[in-house]
Amino acid sequence: MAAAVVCVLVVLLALLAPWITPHDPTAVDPLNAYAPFTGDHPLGTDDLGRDLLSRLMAGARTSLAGPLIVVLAAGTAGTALAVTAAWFGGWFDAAVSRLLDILFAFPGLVLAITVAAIFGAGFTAPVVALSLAFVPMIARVMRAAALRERNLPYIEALRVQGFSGWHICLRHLLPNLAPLLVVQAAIGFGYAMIDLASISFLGLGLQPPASDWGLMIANGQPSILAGFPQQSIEAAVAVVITVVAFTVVAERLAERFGGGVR
Amino acid sequence: MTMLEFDHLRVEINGRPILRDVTLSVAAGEAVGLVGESGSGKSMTVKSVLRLLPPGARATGTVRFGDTDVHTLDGAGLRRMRSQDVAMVFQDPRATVNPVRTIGDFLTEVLRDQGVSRSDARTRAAGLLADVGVDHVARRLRQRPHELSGGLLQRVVIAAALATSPKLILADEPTTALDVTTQEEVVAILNERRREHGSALLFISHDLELAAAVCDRIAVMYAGEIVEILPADRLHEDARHPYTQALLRSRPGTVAPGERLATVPGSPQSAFDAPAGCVFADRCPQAAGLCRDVRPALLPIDSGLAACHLLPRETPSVA
Amino acid sequence: MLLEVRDLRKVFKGRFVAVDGVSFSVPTGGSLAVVGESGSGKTTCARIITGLEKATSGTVTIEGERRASTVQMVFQDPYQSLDRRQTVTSCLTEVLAHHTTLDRAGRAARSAELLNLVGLDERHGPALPRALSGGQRQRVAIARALAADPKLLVLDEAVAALDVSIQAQILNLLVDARAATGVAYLFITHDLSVVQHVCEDVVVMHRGRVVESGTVAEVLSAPSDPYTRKLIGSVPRPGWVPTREVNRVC
Amino acid sequence: MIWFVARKLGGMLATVAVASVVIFGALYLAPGDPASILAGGHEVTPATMAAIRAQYHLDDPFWVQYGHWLGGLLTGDPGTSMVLKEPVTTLISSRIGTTALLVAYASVVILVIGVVSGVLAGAAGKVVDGALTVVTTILMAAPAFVAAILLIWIFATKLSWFPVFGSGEGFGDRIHHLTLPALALSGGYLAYVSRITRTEVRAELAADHVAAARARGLPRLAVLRRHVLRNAAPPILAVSGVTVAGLFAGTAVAEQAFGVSGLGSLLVQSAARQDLVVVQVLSLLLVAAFLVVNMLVDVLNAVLDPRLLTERTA
Repeated sequence: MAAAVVCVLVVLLALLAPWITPHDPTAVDPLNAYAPFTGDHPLGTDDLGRDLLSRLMAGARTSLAGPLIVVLAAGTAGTALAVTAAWFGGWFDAAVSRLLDILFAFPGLVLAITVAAIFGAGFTAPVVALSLAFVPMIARVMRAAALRERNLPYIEALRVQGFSGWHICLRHLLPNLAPLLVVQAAIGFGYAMIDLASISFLGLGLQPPASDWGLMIANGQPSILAGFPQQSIEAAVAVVITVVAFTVVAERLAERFGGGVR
Repeated sequence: MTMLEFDHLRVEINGRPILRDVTLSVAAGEAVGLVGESGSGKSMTVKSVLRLLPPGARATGTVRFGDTDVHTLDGAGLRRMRSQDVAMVFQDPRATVNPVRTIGDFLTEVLRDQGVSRSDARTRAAGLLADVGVDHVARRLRQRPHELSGGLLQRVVIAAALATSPKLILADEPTTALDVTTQEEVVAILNERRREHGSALLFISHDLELAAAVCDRIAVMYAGEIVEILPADRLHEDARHPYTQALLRSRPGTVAPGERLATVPGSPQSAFDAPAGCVFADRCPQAAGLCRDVRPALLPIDSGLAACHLLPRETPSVA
Repeated sequence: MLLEVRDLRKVFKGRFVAVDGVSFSVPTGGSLAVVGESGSGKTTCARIITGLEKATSGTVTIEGERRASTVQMVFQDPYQSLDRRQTVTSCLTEVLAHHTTLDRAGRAARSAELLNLVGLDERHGPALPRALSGGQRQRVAIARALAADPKLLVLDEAVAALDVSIQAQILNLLVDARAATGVAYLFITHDLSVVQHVCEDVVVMHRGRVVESGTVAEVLSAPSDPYTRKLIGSVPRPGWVPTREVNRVC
Repeated sequence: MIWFVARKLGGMLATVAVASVVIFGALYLAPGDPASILAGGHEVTPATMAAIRAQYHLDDPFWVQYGHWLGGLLTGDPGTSMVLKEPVTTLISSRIGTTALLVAYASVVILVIGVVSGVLAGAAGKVVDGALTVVTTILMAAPAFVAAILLIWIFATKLSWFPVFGSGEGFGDRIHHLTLPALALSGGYLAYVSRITRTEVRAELAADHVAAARARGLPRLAVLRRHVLRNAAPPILAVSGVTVAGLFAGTAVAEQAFGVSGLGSLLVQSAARQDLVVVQVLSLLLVAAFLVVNMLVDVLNAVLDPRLLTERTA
C-alpha cells in the first residue's frame, strides 16, 4: 500500500515538476554552492549552487519517462511475439524462441553502450536499445504463460466451438494474461530505471545541461571526495526508493496473480 | 490388540474445522478402509497419524499408536515412528518419489539412515523390488522415476514402505492415479505383502467396492466425521446410514442400463460448511428437525456402528 | 451415419503411434462409448474428431456443413474448461452469438433455457467459475456445448474427475439431455461401469487399436477379447478379489 | 549426453555467429558514412579516409567485409583502434586479467552469500525471511553505481579502508583494490540469486516428495540436503549462471565508477570516443562470454537433472 502511494507520488511529482519546483533547476548561484539544508534549499545545493530539490524533481521526468517507454515498447512487442509464438507453435514458435535466445545474449547494458557508440550518446539510443533488450525478458515469461494457458481445456473448448484464433487470443487469452503482463511491466520498470540511470552515469545517456538522476549521481561523484556527498546520495536515494516502490508493487500483484521475480 | 486409535480427533486450520470428530481404531494386522468423497477429511485423518498436518493446523483429541499419544512424541520419537513403525503410501507415485534421485537411492535411503551398510541396503532393496513383482531389478535400481511407468513406480513405493516391516501402513488413495488393470495388480501386491509382513493397514479410497475388497472393516466419512463403520463383507447388506446407502446406490452399474441412478442432491461438503447437527442433514432425503440441531452419536446397529437419528435403536439416544 | 471414422491413424513426432487403424461410427441420435485405459488412443480419437488434432491418415466424415455447429465437446477437468474471467451467462451468450442469429433478448432467454436444462437456474448466471462446485461447472460446460445445438456431443472423460454422488447426477443429466435434444453421444471413458448408463454401443481400445466392439449389453456380458475380459475383471465389485499375475513383465 | 552437449555447443556457436553479424551490421544502420564513423567522427584527411576504406574493405559487398572482419577476429587480429592507434589485441590483453579477476571475485561473493542467504530465507523462520526480504529488495533496487557511490563514501573517504581508484599491482594488492568494485557489482545480482534461491527452496519444501521423505522419518537435515537443496539446485544454478554471465556487462559500470582499468571501462570509454573497432570486438567478446557461461550451466544442469536431456531446449 505504502509502496503504491510512493509510486503515485513520484509520478505526480514528475508530471507537475515544471510548475511546482521551488527554484529554477538550472539557475546557477556559485556563491551558494554546497549550501546546507535550509528552508529555502530543503535538500541543499550542488557545486554550482543549483537547488537540489528542484533538480531532483525536474530530473524525475526523464528518469521516469525512459523506463516507461522501454516497458511499453518491450511489453507490447514481447507480448505480441509471445502470444503468436504460443498460438501458432511449430516452426514459428521455434524461430521466435531462437530469436529471443539471441536477443537474450545481449545484456541490456552492453547493447545500450554499443548503440550509443554508433548513434551517439543521448536519450533516444539507450531507450531504443533497452526496449530491444527487454523484449526477451518479457516475452519468455509471457510465452511460457501463454503456452500454459493455450493448453488449458477452456481454450480448446473455444476452438471446438469454432471461434477464430483472433477472437480467442484477444477476448480470452490476452485478458487472462494481462495481470501477469502488469507484474512483468512493473518489474521491468525497475530494471529499466536502473539500467538507464547506469547509462546516464556512464555519460552515454542524457547530456548536460539536461539532467536525470543517473547524471546527477555521476556529476556529484567528484564532490564526494571533497566531502559533499549530498547530490549523489540524494539522487541515489531517489532512484532506490522509486525502484523499491515499483518492485514491491509488482510483488504484491504477483502474489495475487502469479508471476513475480522470475 | 489396538494398533492405532483415533479418539475424538478434531483438526482445525486457522480456526476452520477440517475434521470434526473422528473416533476409529485399527487392530494389529487389521485392514480398515476409510471411504469418503473429496473434502471429507480422510487424507487429513491419515496425515495426523504421522503429524504431517499443514502449517497453521491445530489438532485436539488423541491419536494413539500402540501405547503412545503421537502428539506427545518428541522429534526423535516421531522420527523413529515414521521410519520404522509406520509407512505411508501416497496417491501419486510420481509426486512422491524424488524425481532427480535413483530408485535405488529412494529404497535404500531410510535403511542407510538406520545404519545398514551400502551393500546390504542394496541387496535388501533388490529383494524388496523382486517381492513386489518388479523385474530387471539391478537396472531398475539405477533408473530414475521418469523412466518407470506409474504402476511400476507405485510398486517401488510399496516396496519402500515395506522395507522396515512396519506395524502399520497408511495408504492414501494409492491407486487413484493408476489405470484399473494396473490398480488390480498394485492392490493385490499391497494386500499380499502386507499380510506377509503382518502389518495393519489404513486404506483411504473414494471407491467403496475397492476398499471392501482390500479391507476387513469400512469406515465411511463425510464432512470431517465418521458416519458409519461396518464389516467389509457386510457392506451391501448392513449399510444403514443414508449417506453410505446413497454412495452405494449412486455407483453406476448397480441399476439396470437405462434406469436412473439414485442421487443425493447438492455437492459434498467440508466440515466447515456442514450443519451443526448431523453433518449429512443438508443433503439427507430423510432429514428431520432433530438432525439439524443435534449431533447423532456413533452407535451400534446390526454388525456395525452408525451415526444417524433415524435408525431404530435398542436404547433411545439422549437428545 | 452422423459420424463415420475410417482407418484413423495418428503418429506423434514420427515415432509414437497413438491411434492405429481405428474405425467406428455413430448413427444420428446414437450413443457410442469408446473405452480404454491411458495410452489406448481414445482421447486422441476424440481430439481428431473435434478438430483439435489432425489425423496422420484415415477419414472422419461428419454429417453437416460446419464441424463446430455439428460436433461439440465436454472436457474432463471442470476446473479448467471454463474461462476463469467469464460469468456463466457470458460464456453461454458468447457461444449463442457465434452460432445463432438470436438477438440479445433471444440469447438471454435461450441461455436461461440451457441453464434449466442442465439443472442450474438464473442465480448461477452472473457467477464466475470459482464460485461454482465441480459438478456445477461440469453442468455449465455441458450447457455451453449444447448451446451450439450440436448433433454430436463428444464427452471426453466428462465424469471422471467428479465425486461419486456428483457423477451420478451428471450421468442422469446426460441421459435426460439426450432424451430432450436428440443429440448423439461419443462417450470417451476408462470406466466401464458408467458406459451402460449412457450408451448403447461400445468399442474397446487398447494400444491404439479397437480390440472389440458391439452393443454394450453384449460386450459387458460376453466379452470375447482377452483384454476386454481383463478390463471388466479389474473393476472392483461385490465379491471381487484383486489378483496379481505372477511376476508379470511390465 | 554427448548429443546434448553437441546440440548445446552448436546452438551456442550459431548464436555467437548471428550476434557477430548483428554487431558488425549495426555499423551500417548508423546514419552517415561507415568510414567517417570508423574514423571516430573526427575530421580526417581524404587520404586517411581512403586508407580506412581500404583497411576495412568498405568498398566490397557487406558479406565480404564481414568475412574480412571475422577472419581477422579468428586469426587473432581484430584490427587497430582508430582513436588510440593501438592494436585491439593489445588493449584487450592488458585489461582482460583485471576484468576476469573482478568477475570471479564478484561471482564468489554472489554465489556464496546469495545462495546461503536464500536457503536461510527459504528454510528458516518468518523473522529471518522478513529481514532478508527487506535487504534483498533494497539491494535489487540499488544500481551498481549507487552502491559504488555509497561504498566510496563510507569505506574509502570516511573509513579509508580501501583505495578509491585503480586496479593495483600483484595479487594481494589487486584483490584489495577490487574489493569495493566487486561488492558494488555483486549487490543487485546477489539479491536476485538470493530471491530465486528462496523461491526454489520454498517450492521444494512444499513438494509432495519432501512430505513423503519426512513421512519416512528421515532427519530434518537429511531431508533438507538430499531432497530440498538437491532438487532446488538446477534452477538456482541456471539463474546463477545467467547472473554470472551478466556480470561481464556489469563490469562496465563498476570499473568506470572505481576507475579500474578493465574491459568494461574500455568499452565505455571507447563508446564515448565512438571508437567502433574496439566497441565491436568488446561487445562480441562480452556476448560470447555470456553465451559460454550459459552453455556450461546448461550442461552442468543436465548432469544434475537427467530429465533435461530428453526435453527440448526451451
